[in-house]
Amino acid sequence: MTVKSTARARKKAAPGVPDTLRATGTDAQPELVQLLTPEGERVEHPDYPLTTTPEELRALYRDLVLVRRFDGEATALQRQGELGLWASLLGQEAAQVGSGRAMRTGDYAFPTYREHGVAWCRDVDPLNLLGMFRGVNHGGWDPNEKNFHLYTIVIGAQALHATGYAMGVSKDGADDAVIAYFGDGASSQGDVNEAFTFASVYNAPVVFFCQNNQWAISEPTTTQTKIPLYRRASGFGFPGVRVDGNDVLACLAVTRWALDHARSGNGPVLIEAFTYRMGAHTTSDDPTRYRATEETEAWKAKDPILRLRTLLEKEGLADEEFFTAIDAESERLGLRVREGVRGMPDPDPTLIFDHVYSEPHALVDEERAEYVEYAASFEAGENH
Amino acid sequence: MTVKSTARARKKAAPGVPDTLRATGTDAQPELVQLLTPEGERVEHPDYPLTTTPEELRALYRDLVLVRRFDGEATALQRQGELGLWASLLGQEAAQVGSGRAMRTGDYAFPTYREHGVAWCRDVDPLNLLGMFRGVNHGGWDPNEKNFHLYTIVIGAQALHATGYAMGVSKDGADDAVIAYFGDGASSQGDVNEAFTFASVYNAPVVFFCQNNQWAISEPTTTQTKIPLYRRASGFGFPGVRVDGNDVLACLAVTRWALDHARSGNGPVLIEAFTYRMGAHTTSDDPTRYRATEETEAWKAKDPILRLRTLLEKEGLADEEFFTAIDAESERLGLRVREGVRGMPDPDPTLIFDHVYSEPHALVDEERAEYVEYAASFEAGENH
Amino acid sequence: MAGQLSIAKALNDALRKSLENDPKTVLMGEDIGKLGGVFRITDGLQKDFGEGRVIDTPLAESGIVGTAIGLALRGYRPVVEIQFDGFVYPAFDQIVSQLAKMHARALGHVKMPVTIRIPYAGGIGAVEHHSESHEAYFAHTAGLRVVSPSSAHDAHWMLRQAIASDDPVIFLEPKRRYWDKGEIGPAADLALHDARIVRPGTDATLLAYGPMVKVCLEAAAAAEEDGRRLEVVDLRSLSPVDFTTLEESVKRTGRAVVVHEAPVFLGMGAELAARLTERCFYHLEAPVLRVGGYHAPYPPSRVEEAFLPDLDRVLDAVDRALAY
Amino acid sequence: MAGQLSIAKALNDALRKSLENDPKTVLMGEDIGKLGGVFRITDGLQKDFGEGRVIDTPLAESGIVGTAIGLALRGYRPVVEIQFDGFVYPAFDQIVSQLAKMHARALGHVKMPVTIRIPYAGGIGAVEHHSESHEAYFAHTAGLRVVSPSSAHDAHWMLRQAIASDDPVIFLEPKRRYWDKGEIGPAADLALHDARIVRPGTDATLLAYGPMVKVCLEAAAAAEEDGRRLEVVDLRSLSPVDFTTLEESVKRTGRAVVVHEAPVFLGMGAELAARLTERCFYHLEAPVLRVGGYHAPYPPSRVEEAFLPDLDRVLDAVDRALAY
Ligand SMILES: Cc1ncc(C[n+]2csc(CCOP(=O)(O)OP(=O)(O)O)c2C)c(N)n1
Ligand SMILES: Cc1ncc(C[n+]2csc(CCOP(=O)(O)OP(=O)(O)O)c2C)c(N)n1
Ligand SMILES: [Mg+2]
Ligand SMILES: [Mg+2]
Repeated sequence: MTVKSTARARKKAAPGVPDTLRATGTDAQPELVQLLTPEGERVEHPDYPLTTTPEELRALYRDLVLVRRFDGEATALQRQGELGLWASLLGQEAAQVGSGRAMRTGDYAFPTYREHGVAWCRDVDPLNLLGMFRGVNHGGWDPNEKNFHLYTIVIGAQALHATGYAMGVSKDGADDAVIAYFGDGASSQGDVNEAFTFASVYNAPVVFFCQNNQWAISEPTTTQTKIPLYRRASGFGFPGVRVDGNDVLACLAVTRWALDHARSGNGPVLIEAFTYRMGAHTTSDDPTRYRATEETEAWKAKDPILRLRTLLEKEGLADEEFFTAIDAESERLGLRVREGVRGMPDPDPTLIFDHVYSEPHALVDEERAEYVEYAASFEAGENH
Repeated sequence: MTVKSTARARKKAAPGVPDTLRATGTDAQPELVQLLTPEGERVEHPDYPLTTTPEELRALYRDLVLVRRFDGEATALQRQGELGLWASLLGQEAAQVGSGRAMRTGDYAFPTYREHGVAWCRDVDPLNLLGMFRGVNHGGWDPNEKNFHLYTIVIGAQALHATGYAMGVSKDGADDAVIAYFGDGASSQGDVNEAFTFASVYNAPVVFFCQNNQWAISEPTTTQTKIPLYRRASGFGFPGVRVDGNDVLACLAVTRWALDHARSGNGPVLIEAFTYRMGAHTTSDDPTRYRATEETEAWKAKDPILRLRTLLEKEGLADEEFFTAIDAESERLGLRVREGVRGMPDPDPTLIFDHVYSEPHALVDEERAEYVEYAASFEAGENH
Repeated sequence: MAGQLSIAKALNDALRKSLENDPKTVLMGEDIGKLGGVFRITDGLQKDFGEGRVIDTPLAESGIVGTAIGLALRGYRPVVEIQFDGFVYPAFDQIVSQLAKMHARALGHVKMPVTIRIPYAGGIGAVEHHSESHEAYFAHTAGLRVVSPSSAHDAHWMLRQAIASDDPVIFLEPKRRYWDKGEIGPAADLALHDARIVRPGTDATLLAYGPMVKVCLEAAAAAEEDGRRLEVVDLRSLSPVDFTTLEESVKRTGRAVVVHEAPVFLGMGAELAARLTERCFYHLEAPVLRVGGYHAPYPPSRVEEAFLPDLDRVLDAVDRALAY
Repeated sequence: MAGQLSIAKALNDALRKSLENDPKTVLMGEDIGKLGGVFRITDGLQKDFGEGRVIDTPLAESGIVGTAIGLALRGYRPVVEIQFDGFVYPAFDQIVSQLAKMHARALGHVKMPVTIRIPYAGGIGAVEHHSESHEAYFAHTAGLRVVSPSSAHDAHWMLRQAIASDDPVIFLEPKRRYWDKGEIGPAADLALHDARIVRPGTDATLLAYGPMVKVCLEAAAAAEEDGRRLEVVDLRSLSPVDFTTLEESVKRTGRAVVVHEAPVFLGMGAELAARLTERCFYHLEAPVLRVGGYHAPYPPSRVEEAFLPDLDRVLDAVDRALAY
């Protein structure tokens, strides 16, 4: 509503606001931490120094390209009817790869439904991710195998799981850290704000990584907040940083810093990765209904992959052969995903009953038996 | 837990924190807005000028004394078994009277279960408040009669009701404002933080009045937050102020400013009234289990009533006669409350069915009929 | 409104009429503005009534319902959209402890004319949390009214009646039927809480609501081929339930099968079976049987057909009922 | 543990033993530390096990349950205290969408050994939100186990079994019985989900759990004076329900009355009546009758006696059952 109904509501804060309150005003232009400009220029930031070898830069480039390729393949598979739905990360590759590559093996990630790039960095088989979108399971991988939790669809809920997990890390005296991913829309949920409180008072080693992709389905970020999201953290007593979410180097550096900050006992950090959802919310969505093509076009110029490629080329850190090899690998990945999905069998319906509980439950056992008997009656041709 | 389990967790923020984050640190000592010192000294604050007539000061004194008397009477009535429970406001009179008297007639208050002083300022009959604690109703007064909502026990829920109400005020183009009362403990609830978001983005004319009485039952404020609570507001993009909650003049001035700020279309304000719960959480509570008497003793020196009395006496604004008259009125109030409560009849059990719905509901009608018949069977001596 | 309208359009029209007829009616929800809601039920309404009447809210369900309560206290008549069934739980406290109880707590001094629209139940091949049938939670909660239409006509008129009600109404929209079409009559022909006998019969009564009414009608049609005349009753309302109509039917047929998508254990069928058994004890030739979901989280979509009651499962239950 | 212990102390001891036996067990909740909880169920435990094992949390129920889930994922075994029944709803999403479903979503890869203790139900003259009987919400939710003890022995052993379970357990403590005393045996004599025949009888079966078991035992004693031998079954577990024991009893007596504080409409009694009718159709001389709360918010304490089932209402129902 943005309270358009009264003229009064449209006014800016009155000049008579006492000085003691100025600090909480909304005027300051937030600094966007950037290490690689959209033009492919490597720049420095005093607080987030980063040294990278050419090899590392090439590896990041490979990640970005493969993740985008995987994502594009999944979108295509959805169109072909192989998936019921797909939530594309197009445009957010740098935020995910940068933060994902900042993690150590012992660190733990709690994703939403869009963190395919983080999954990639955690070495989760991409095919695992597709099971849920195909409808053969609800994720179903072992979160503890790669320290990558199941996708969480209920907005914000995983922020608390991450915080509790991080509390456990503290209790164990371990020096692991945890990342909770969520979106700009999620910042409004009670659960996310409760997670901020718990993380702060327990000094939990958790990094809140908010990908502000400017949209929560059809709602622009202004529907969720009047001020930059990274500033939410200050209200809970921990640091917040806004990083260029299309800059894989900045995302890497800031997240690495934040994880170390957290794992060293300094408590949580909120990172707002300022990025853009280039595609539809999911394959079911039609963004033409609510946003202008110009906006999307403008963000194209900030493409996270292009700028790293420019750097690699300009600095002569990668040759034609490298790019060709990545393209080929990309093709192989696409093929593997395509074939993998097509070959994914439908589960046996008794899956319904399999894991409701870890120990026997009389009602489930009874219903399973009834179901099995009923299903058998068809096979036996007894019925109808 | 305050993560005592690992030594690491006890460390303060590492010195290596980048400068960009300093602003969000927890170091600044919050300013406490004060207009009347514990010693009864009238002081000025540049941002919150307040002029008061002697009459106004006497009226505030009267409010404070009568409210405390009412509260004490209720505590006594609970001990005598006339009430099932009582949540005393002892020590918080200034926060409630100051903020309550800052409201205009058209403004609206959403209380917790402890805002007896605000109710007093809204001219709600004190006997109304006691019905719920006696167990004859759940409050049951007409909120719209005095613009004072029902007591809300589920922590934080009313912050959203207040915000919604304030959104309605905006939509009406009215220049009323709304106050949502809650405690330090409530600041952790998702609902309160969601209210901050809604109020901020809709620019709703609502003042969040948090009485930080240092305790949420047995939990000190440090269990809820690491930084002063008034600073939560900055994370949501609106002003926060900490006021001396035992200073009725400061509470009046700051709340009046905040209400005007809100009603003029500048959006919400968070006020943290820094005060102390002098008594037990409720009559069921035993604070000796969790807090030191010295703490309570120290706060006695900051008594909100004493300091106003000192001012009145020192400045010669009230004479002996005035104080005697207030004492007498106080006695009369005590008597009226005592007699009123004792005379409060138990409701007819059919109250159970009376207001479940505002329009007929077949199930309720049926159950009521069954109940009436069943109850009648006893009277007729048919049963047993 | 001549001609056939989809349920989705029938609902959209009902919202439009409600906005037109009462300036205090406001719609609230996620993505209901420009997008028109993920199911387009609010399509075009923000354009026509403005951002002040069709309000895109922050992404916080407790916040939406909580502020709707506040708006109701200020004299508004909020109609809330919860985007999908599985996302109503963050608002559970505001619904069951606040919204449902406010009128009673205030001894009737304040009304709570809040409608909460929820696209619910399964059958559309969705990912998890998008196919929940949680009507039992709400129907068990005193202070709420709970209804679910099964046709375009009822969708339209029941929504208008729900919005007009001064009590909170949980309005459950069978999402997999959104695109089913039907004629919309010129007026509501039943009170909001009346059941409707949608197909008369004599051998057994099928009791259903929302998405399962169609399945039951199909089952009845199939049974007819076997010479069985099944009566189908569309409950329409789950709180209160129109037991007068149900009892009359079951006493006539002597047998009843309840069909819903929700898990059977403590689902609506439990109450229907318990109460009808009490009210029709000497008329029942067989226990009231229940066909429903299993005691399991709603499964991945590739097996949802096994979870959902279908024609075969309904007829299997009818066979069992008739075998007594 | 010789001698008589109150249910409160029996629970306290169970928590102590669980903390002693498994270093991964942690307690979480509001005011459970120095205060020992508002009912003193955690009395002394923080002193003995430290702030890292007995954790005072911020005042946010969703936060408590949500972080407990995270701790469970890290290998901990959290036991959560919700301060009063009416304050569990803010955590509803975390309980029904997250905790209950996690094991199934992960295809069994992760366990969720989280126990949620809730002092529930009425009878103590409390203000609103402090007397709710919400067991039906939880029992209807697949993935949760739901139990409620009625004696000190069961309170102790069932809590230890609940904490030892690798599945989430909603552990409902009948708060008005906290001070009732009983002997605690040296070991659990039943599995967590078994029902117990607490008084054998032949004329009708009373089915109850938690706070109503005592009322039923008193009713049975009173009935005996009239020459009626009522069997009383303590369900103990509401998900799953031990229908084997129930069915055997009801088939023997031919009549059953379910008693609970929760509103009758869609309360546990609905499921018990529906399922027992199905399983004992030819044995039932009367419909399964239900005695419970009304379809209304829990009333002010001065009229709660009229809301709560008591000896008279139970016997009235028995009379009606026997009159068939
Ligand atoms: C509790 C809840 N409410 C509503 C939804 C429906 N929904 C799915 S995604 C989404 C928008 C999320 O926006 P954001 O947090 O910015 O993440 P993004 O999709 O942009 O990555 C909504 C409203 C949900 N999944 N969960
Ligand atoms: C949702 C919820 N959880 C728990 C409680 C139990 N409870 C009642 S008052 C209280 C402490 C509240 O502390 P605070 O917000 O500081 O207010 P104060 O009582 O100090 O005025 C608690 C935990 C409740 N009423 N509601
Ligand atoms: Mg987004
Ligand atoms: Mg407090």
